[in-house]
Amino acid sequence: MTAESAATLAARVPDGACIALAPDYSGCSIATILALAARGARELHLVAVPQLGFQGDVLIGAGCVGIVEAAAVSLGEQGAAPRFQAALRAGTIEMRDATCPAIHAALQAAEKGAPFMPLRGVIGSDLVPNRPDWKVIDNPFGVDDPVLVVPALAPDVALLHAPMADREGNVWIGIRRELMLMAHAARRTLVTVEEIVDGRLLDDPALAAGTIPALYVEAVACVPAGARPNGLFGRYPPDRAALAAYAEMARTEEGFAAWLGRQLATPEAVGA
Amino acid sequence: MTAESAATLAARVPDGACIALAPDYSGCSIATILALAARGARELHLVAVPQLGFQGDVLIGAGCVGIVEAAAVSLGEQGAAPRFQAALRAGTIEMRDATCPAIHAALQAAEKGAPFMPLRGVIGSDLVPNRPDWKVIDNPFGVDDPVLVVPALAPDVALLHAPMADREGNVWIGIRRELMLMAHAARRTLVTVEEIVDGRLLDDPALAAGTIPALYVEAVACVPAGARPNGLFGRYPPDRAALAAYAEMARTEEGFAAWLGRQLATPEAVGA
Amino acid sequence: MSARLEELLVVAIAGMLDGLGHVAVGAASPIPGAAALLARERSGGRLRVSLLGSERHSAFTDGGRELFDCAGQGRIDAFFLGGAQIDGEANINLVGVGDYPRSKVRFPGSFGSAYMYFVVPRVILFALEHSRRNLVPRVDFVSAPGSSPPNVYRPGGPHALVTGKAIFEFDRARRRFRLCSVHPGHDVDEVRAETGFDFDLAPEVPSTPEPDAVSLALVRGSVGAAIAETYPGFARRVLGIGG
Amino acid sequence: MSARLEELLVVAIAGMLDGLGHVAVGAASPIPGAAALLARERSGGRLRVSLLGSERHSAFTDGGRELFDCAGQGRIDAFFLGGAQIDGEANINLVGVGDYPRSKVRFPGSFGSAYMYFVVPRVILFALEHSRRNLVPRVDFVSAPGSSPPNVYRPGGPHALVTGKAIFEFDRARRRFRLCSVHPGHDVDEVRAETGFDFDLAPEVPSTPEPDAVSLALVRGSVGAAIAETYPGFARRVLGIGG
Repeated sequence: MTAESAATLAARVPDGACIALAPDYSGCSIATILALAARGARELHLVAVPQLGFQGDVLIGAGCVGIVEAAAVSLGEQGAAPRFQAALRAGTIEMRDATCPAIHAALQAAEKGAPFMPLRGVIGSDLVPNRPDWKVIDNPFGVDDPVLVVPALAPDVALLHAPMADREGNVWIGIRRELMLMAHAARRTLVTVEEIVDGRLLDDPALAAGTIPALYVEAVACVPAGARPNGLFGRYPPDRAALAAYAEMARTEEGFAAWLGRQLATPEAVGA
Repeated sequence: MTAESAATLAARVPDGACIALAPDYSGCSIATILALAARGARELHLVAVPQLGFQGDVLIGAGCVGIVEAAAVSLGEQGAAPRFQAALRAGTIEMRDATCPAIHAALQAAEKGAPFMPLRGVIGSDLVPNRPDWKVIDNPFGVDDPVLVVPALAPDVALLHAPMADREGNVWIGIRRELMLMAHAARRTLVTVEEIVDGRLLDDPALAAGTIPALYVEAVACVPAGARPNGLFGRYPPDRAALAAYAEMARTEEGFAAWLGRQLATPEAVGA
Repeated sequence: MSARLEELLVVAIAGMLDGLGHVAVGAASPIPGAAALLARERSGGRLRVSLLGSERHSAFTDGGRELFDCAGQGRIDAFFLGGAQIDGEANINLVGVGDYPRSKVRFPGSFGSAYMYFVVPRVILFALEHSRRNLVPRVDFVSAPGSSPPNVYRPGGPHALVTGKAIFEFDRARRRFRLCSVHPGHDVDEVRAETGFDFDLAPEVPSTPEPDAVSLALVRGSVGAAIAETYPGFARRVLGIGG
Repeated sequence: MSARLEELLVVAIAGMLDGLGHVAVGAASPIPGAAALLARERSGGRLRVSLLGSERHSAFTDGGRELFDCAGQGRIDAFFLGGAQIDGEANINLVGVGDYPRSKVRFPGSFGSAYMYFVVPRVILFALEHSRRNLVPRVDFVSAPGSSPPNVYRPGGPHALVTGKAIFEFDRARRRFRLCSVHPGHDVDEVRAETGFDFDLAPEVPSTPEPDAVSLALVRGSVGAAIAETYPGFARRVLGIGG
């Protein structure tokens, strides 16, 4: 595997790509998100697995996003996602509202090579009429039993950050198996990690159980603190002060521009 | 959790129950299988996940089985499953032939609480006309695009053997995630393990990734060597000589009876 | 020692969880979380509690989908939902005020509500705010409906609505809320004035009982210490626990 | 050093895997397994090989379903299937001889064939036996069909049939096998006599080439050592490797 960086990973994401992104509490490759902003990516289609936080707001603020598909978008404790809200008001992004298990089901359909997946519930929600790509069919095993079906969703790229990878490209994600689902469902998976470890993760029976095999992984870049200011499970907590500062600055377009300019001037500031 | 043994686990399996069983290379609770034979369980419906080996043949030979649902039944290296073959010839069991991913899909539907699951392929196989519980529908997202759908399959009991559990009832299964699927899909999960460990498996991030939470587990019995003469991943290889001896003796009903009688006389013989 | 409103709510909600097997609590829900932990203590540990966002009180190992799969399997008996808007038929809106998609006010989104509301038998709606702003005649966007036609698979649905002023039960047959109790310091007239939808009255509408001393001690003791792992700010500010 | 039949087959099959990205090999398949490992060595490691039953050469971490999911994702380029019966339209039977379900002879079952045959682009049928017993006019039970109507989703299907006597390619448009080469020591007439179905002939039907020296050395060297992990008996008996 050639030496990769957040910038080389970002270069592998074409404009217009559909990108699966993890929730803030899981594995977010903020370093690559900033690199995408730096190169001025355009018209990305973000798929939240299943909700979107800081990384989505940054990409939206940087003008990289055309479509957002999510069960929710917010900064969590830091409140509303300001650039998402502004883009919605300005009409510059298309929002595809979903519900968490519908996104999981659509990704699992792609994981299985199945054309669609049925999901109980949801009928009668206003989500349904606003999602022309969803349908309600009769359960073929029932009588007068309507059931929602969602089409398979295979993102072009799964982008994630994880604690460690080995030199083969196997990536340890522990119990954060939404990252496994993302890697299985997406055509290509790009990963930043805290560290590249010696040995082979699959050779350790305990670690193997939480490892995305290299088979699914196109490229790995070693970017310590690559999730900051988000946290990374088992490694570091979120930097609440930095996230609150973002939430404050990003309330205006100018404030966001200043925040992003500072990040891009000193990328290591994000990891500070 | 009260003190359990293979016999108390077997007592928790009512006659007529639908039981999910793992392949020989995964985690088979042979100790509980023998206890089921000892108590003369009747009319069990075996669901192979997805193929059935030694444990199924023993239950069939002991007259415990009414229905077998499997993608394949054999003793692997030791050849055909003799009691399965004899029961088929005698017409004493109902065979529901399947294909591996159809069983996985049906269990995943149960895992998700979905009424069914679509599966590509299979159309044109003689499996389809012989499975009146399967249907071919039009892909609701396609045009003239037939696709197989299989109904959700929620076994009454998942029966498995694993390397270790903790005192809360969390069970470590490593990468053998068909055991996880079984536990999620089945209404009740009964487990034998090699050892009960101190501490909490979920507190170790590496072990947690391969752990079935106690939430899904009804009872755990500590039965060292509980998978023998099968192997157990990471612990011991299959006892090929013992399995070959079984295959030879089980060619006749009398031979099987003699084999079983010997097992039940000295249960620890199985673990020898 | 008199109870704070939050403590009263914790104890009242815990009472709705007695006898259940497994309660799950979503993110950003300190009061329901504390209620679930209190109910667990009172059950002698028989009640299983899954607190999203907790390391200690969450046992999921299959990623983000497991909460929903687990609910779909029928393994979750009670769950909590909020609603930026809630209406008299228990429809909830987590998406926005005004004409979707050009909402005047946009909330985060529906999360898992459109599923959990259907499959969890006892969904408790929780909103500290109690005003005509959030308790409306008709939600602007139905994230999840309060009821469904009889042919729609729906083992679950709304059980109660707990606010900062009162507790309502939901009558699924009548598709209406029934006011069951009013918290100390409030009365039925005030609740009626501050509620944007019509509702029934229980034959008697008592005051929501003050927490019993044992429960209150638990809330301020072991339950508070446990909830502090996930909600340190809440534990400190409301229960006076921790730094 | 002259090659054994198994070695010839390993090298011939490896040639069918050149340029692919990922080959998976099911259980109880030492010759296809060795062929895949040989192709991997010749690719400089670019070919990924998943050998079921191997610890070292299998990278799956999602349980028994992952092989099938992975194939459904389009990530497996070639796979091997056998058949207790194979017919001239490449239908395969892994279930039984005679009228199902009261088969006269019962085999283990269809395994994953009814799926893999549809979704893996290059499925190689492999049967050491070459006789009218297993190569039949029409299989008694279709575990997996060799071809499908045009409206059936089918990115995959049969590519070739490799036996102990010959190699056929499958022409998906004509739904017929075409004899491509006959192994040393056999001839077209014998193949015709021992095959229960009609087939086409390639313009020329050469002898299956003897393994080149480099490949043969690999088979007897590093490839043999690698396959010995999963198939020690095969490696010892056929390749003379190990105890």
